Amino acid sequence: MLIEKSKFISNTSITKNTYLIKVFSPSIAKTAKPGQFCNIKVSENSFPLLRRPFSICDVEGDYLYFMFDVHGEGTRLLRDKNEGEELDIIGPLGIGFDLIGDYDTAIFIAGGLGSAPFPFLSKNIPAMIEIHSFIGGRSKENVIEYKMKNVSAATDDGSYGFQGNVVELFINKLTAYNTKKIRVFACGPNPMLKALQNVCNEKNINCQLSVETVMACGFGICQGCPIEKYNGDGYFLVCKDGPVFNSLAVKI
Amino acid sequence: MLIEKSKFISNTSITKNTYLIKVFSPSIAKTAKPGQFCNIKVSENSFPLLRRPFSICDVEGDYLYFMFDVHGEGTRLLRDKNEGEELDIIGPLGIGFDLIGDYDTAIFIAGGLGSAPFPFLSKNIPAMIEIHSFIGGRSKENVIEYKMKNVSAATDDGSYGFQGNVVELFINKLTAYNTKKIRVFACGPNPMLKALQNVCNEKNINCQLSVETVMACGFGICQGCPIEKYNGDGYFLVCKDGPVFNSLAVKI
Amino acid sequence: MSKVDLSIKIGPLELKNPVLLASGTVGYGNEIANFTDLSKIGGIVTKSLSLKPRLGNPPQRITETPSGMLNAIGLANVGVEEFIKTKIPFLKEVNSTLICNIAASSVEEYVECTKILTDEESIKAFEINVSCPNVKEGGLEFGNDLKAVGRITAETKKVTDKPIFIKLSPNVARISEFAKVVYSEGGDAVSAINTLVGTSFNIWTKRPKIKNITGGLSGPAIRPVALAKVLEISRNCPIPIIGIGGILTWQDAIEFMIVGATAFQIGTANFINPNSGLDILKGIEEFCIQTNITKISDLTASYQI
Amino acid sequence: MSKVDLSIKIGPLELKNPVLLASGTVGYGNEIANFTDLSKIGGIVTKSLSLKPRLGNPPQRITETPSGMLNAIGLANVGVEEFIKTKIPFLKEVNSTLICNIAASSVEEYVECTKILTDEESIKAFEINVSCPNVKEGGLEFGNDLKAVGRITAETKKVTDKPIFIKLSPNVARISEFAKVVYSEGGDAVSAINTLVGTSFNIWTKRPKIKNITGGLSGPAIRPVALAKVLEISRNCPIPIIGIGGILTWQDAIEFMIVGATAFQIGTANFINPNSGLDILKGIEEFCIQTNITKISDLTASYQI
Ligand SMILES: Cc1cc2nc3c(=O)[nH]c(=O)nc-3n(C[C@H](O)[C@H](O)[C@H](O)COP(=O)(O)OP(=O)(O)OC[C@H]3O[C@@H](n4cnc5c(N)ncnc54)[C@H](O)[C@@H]3O)c2cc1C
Ligand SMILES: Cc1cc2nc3c(=O)[nH]c(=O)nc-3n(C[C@H](O)[C@H](O)[C@H](O)COP(=O)(O)OP(=O)(O)OC[C@H]3O[C@@H](n4cnc5c(N)ncnc54)[C@H](O)[C@@H]3O)c2cc1C
Ligand SMILES: Cc1cc2nc3c(=O)[nH]c(=O)nc-3n(C[C@H](O)[C@H](O)[C@H](O)COP(=O)(O)O)c2cc1C
Ligand SMILES: Cc1cc2nc3c(=O)[nH]c(=O)nc-3n(C[C@H](O)[C@H](O)[C@H](O)COP(=O)(O)O)c2cc1C
Ligand code: FES
Ligand code: FES
Repeated sequence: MLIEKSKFISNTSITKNTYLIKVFSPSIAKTAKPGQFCNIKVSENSFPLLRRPFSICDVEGDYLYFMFDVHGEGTRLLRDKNEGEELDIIGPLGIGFDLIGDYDTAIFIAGGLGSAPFPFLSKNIPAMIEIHSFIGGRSKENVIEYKMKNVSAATDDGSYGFQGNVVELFINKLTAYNTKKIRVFACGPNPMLKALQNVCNEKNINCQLSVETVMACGFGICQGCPIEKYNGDGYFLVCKDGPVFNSLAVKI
Repeated sequence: MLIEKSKFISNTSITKNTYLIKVFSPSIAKTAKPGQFCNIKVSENSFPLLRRPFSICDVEGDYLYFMFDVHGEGTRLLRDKNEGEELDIIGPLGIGFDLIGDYDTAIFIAGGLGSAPFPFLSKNIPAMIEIHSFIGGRSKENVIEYKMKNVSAATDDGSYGFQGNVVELFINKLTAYNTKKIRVFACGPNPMLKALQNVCNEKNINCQLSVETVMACGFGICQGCPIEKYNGDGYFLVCKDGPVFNSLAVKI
Repeated sequence: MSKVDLSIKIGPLELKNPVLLASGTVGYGNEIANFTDLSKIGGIVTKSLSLKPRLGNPPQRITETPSGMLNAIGLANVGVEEFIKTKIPFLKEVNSTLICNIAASSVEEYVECTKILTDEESIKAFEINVSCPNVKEGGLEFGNDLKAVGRITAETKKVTDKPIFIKLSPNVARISEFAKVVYSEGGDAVSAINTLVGTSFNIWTKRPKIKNITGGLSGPAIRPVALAKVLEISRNCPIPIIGIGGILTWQDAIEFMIVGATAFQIGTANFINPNSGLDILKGIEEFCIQTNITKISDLTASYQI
Repeated sequence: MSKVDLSIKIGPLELKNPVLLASGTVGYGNEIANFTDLSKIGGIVTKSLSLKPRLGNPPQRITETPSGMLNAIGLANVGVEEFIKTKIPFLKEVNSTLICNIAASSVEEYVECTKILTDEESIKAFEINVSCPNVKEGGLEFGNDLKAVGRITAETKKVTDKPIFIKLSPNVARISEFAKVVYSEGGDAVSAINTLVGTSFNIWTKRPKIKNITGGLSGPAIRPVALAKVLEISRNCPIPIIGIGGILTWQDAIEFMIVGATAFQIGTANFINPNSGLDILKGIEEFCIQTNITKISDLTASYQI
């Protein structure tokens, strides 16, 4: 967890509105774990005021990758960075995916930009474990398959893969995993995570959910990012106790 | 006086910290007069909030030029514009230099960035009138001679031309103009303009001063840019009644 | 014609749309008319007028702050007489709906100004700026004094048939108390808010950047505060509210209507985009179409709490 | 050693420099210690503590605004007991100067908290947050009630020998009246300001962005207001002032000292640059050297008006 002035290396667009940026950030890269995130200062002046949180999409040696779409002013500024500019990044932050345990198949479930943390996660899943990816999006162009393995896709409009949402698709395929020990890793919009949580908790499937909330600091000092504990007894902080939670731990 | 979305064409640095930008702004270019200024939106978002006023440095066909140095955030953003970007400009604003009258020699007196309006003014001085330029700066690199004719320079540190300020230099040379009908056109920091005003008013020299104040609107609706009338009876608005005033009209 | 009914009513005053240009940010309309069609704007509120002309404060009068600006113009204005002679004719000519803002240093002066101006047919309503020092009572602001605000409302109402809007100061603990007084004294609406008191100093000279020492803070920086004040009034008093403070975009304007404003005023934004009134109007209209709102007035106080 | 004497005194409390980290923006120091050396900071003010732990408000608790942010954390805190058990040891270990901020819902609770905590040697002073609802008196804020602020000052002073700072609410008409009460009841300093009440709504859902409906506005947006409040206190009351509100840079901090602050607190800036306290300290020191100031305390109230 440190502040690193990182050199902006490149920006590639991977779908119409989705960008992948690469930055030189050796110190953060060294300790980053899958599912952690960074809090990025997107402008050189005080507008916008707050940093913007992004999942660590991938790590290659001294380089970090982030994947995002242009949403508001902050992501617009990030898109418009030029090669060689300095980016002020705090990271790695939070607690990532729990990879340890007894499973032979890792199920990735991603909705929209929820694909962001999976490239890095893929690399860190032990080699003997099989990875199956379920990816959802509104339409074909929102299905982000970047560096994902064994993909099954779902689109709301049916323009690509299964017509319907990605959790439905997963449920349809569940019987195929009857003989497997699976663990689910998921990232995406809250309604998707909630639906998935219901299935997994009911069926006793170990499920790791990466959630999003608004954040100010990103490392536990503002208390701005609470998520209710599953038992209703107070809150976790998404930035510090998450962003990845076991599906038995939180109320979405 | 209109709002024109103008294409940013180029940026050249003319001294270490001084930039000359060229924009495509045909409607403003058509009606601009020397000594007028434009109020430029330097960012695409609301930071900084207010526009920034700049003298019209030159006009070439459909193109406007502005000259500036990097002072704060606004001018930094202006420097960093890229070719093809759109710049939102209001102009031409204010009342420029009064060129009409009986004189055979135009004396330009500029201090630092005060050189900005003179390239355009030069072009508009009738051909039979001689132009003599007195240009001051702290040091050699602050003397901006861009497109100025018959230059005599003054520097505070004596690194170039006369050692001392530009008004002293002008006073020293005054006797040379005994047989001429001169009119003075000046732009620069307030202390310089004040010293010049004293000389010219005393010696009955017609003197046109381009002054600077903080501005919000630039066209007369905020009343944020007053300058005291010479007779003490209230205020002129620099943006609307100026920025150029006869040295007999205002208290500096 | 638009599919959306953009007209609104502030008490008895009907306006073609809820967009007003705020006092002190459009002068008397002359200059801004170069950039925008004043006949299409709901109305224009004049720079605060006093009985006699005022020169205003010496410079420096303004300074920029983060997402805002400070001003201490000092109520520079041409005075009631000159206003009638030279400014009203122009505003008539451009077919602008005119709301006249009045500033004064005694209750009597408020009444006197209103009395003189009420005969001017083109004036549709008065907005009373109570953020002025009460010269008779030691210079404290009328706007901080519940009784004074009540008296000003009651006394000005007596001398005119036209609607009276009281423009409230935000520099008070509970603005809704002031709205209640205005309401109970027969005021037709409150305008909220005027600027927040602020200052800024030059660290090298140690002098205030603004000659007057303090100034009024306006612009997007104050928008959350203004929204909270409008909401507070809306939840505590049935008087119509004209929302003001930091509106730059149509989204901002809608936010004000949602928290309780019947109409809204655009101030500082005019300096940045002198056509923002009409740009905002267009944005709102499109929003209404998109969200199936047929009467813009349905937005007022539509908050879901 | 530095050529500039950076130490300051707030009443009886001597600090190595005027940089404090503001309540609610550094938790209890643990997390920010990863980014900054707390032993070098003048002091750290804890998140507001109450007698019993509080869970805080349900989400959403924060939202960004132009040059600012709104928060309604709801005074989430571990309570006095847990604080003593688990938080103080850490703060001792990192050698941080500790000022303990207290929030309560009755005068008795303020007193009780102070009484318990005063035995903790490492606590150097108390900062009393009066921007809390007075549960006994119908939920109106203590901070808006002159008498309540006076009583809290007097009663907490009785149970401790340590300095008492009262953290004032800016949501009042004349903040200097509150400073005067604190002064006359024996308070050692006032901290000014806490956040301004603000709100923001989602225009599509028409719901408040913050679950609590209103929140506290902080950040650069409020700096001009905070500076004006500090100046108002400085010109009307001899009590030491701790300036707070929108400090991002060393220039901002110096501005606060010039208008009257003896020390200052950094709040929202910690979220953006968790080392800003030390960056600001460095900037101030260089400013002093450059302008031949040998004692930083000479800056306090050095305004030229
Ligand atoms: C732990 C975490 C990881 C994330 N990872 C990614 C990622 O890998 N790729 C990606 O595209 N996005 C990611 N997001 C969401 C991303 O932070 C927002 O898209 C971004 O902040 C939008 O900023 P903006 O200025 O463009 O949008 P605006 O809407 O203008 O932002 C306004 C405010 O809302 C906040 N905000 C807006 N949307 C979100 C959101 N979805 N979640 C949290 N705060 C939000 C912003 O931070 C800002 O404070 C992540 C969020 C979190 C909390
Ligand atoms: C009529 C007129 C013509 C001008 N022409 C030129 C020109 O041709 N070239 C040039 O370099 N500069 C010119 N200036 C000054 C120019 O406007 C400022 O340099 C610029 O506003 C600085 O902005 P900033 O954000 O970089 O600086 P900051 O200091 O960050 O600006 C802060 C605020 O102060 C105002 N401000 C700062 N310096 C000045 C100044 N000298 N005059 C007025 N306002 C100021 C800014 O507009 C802004 O509101 C002119 C000013 C006026 C009034
Ligand atoms: C330069 C300036 C001058 C102003 N003059 C007046 C005035 O004369 N009378 C008045 O009632 N309000 C005046 N105001 C306040 C505005 O009408 C408005 O209430 C305030 O600026 C908040 O709105 P905004 O944030 O949209 O600017 C002035 C504001 C500015 C910025
Ligand atoms: C997220 C957040 C939580 C806060 N919590 C507290 C608190 O518990 N007690 C308190 O006295 N002030 C609290 N404050 C107010 C700050 O201490 C400070 O007074 C205010 O934010 C203004 O300073 P700033 O603009 O530098 O942030 C909080 C502020 C923020 C932003
Ligand atoms: S974002 Fe600040 S505590 Fe989580
Ligand atoms: S800058 Fe607004 S009136 Fe001159």
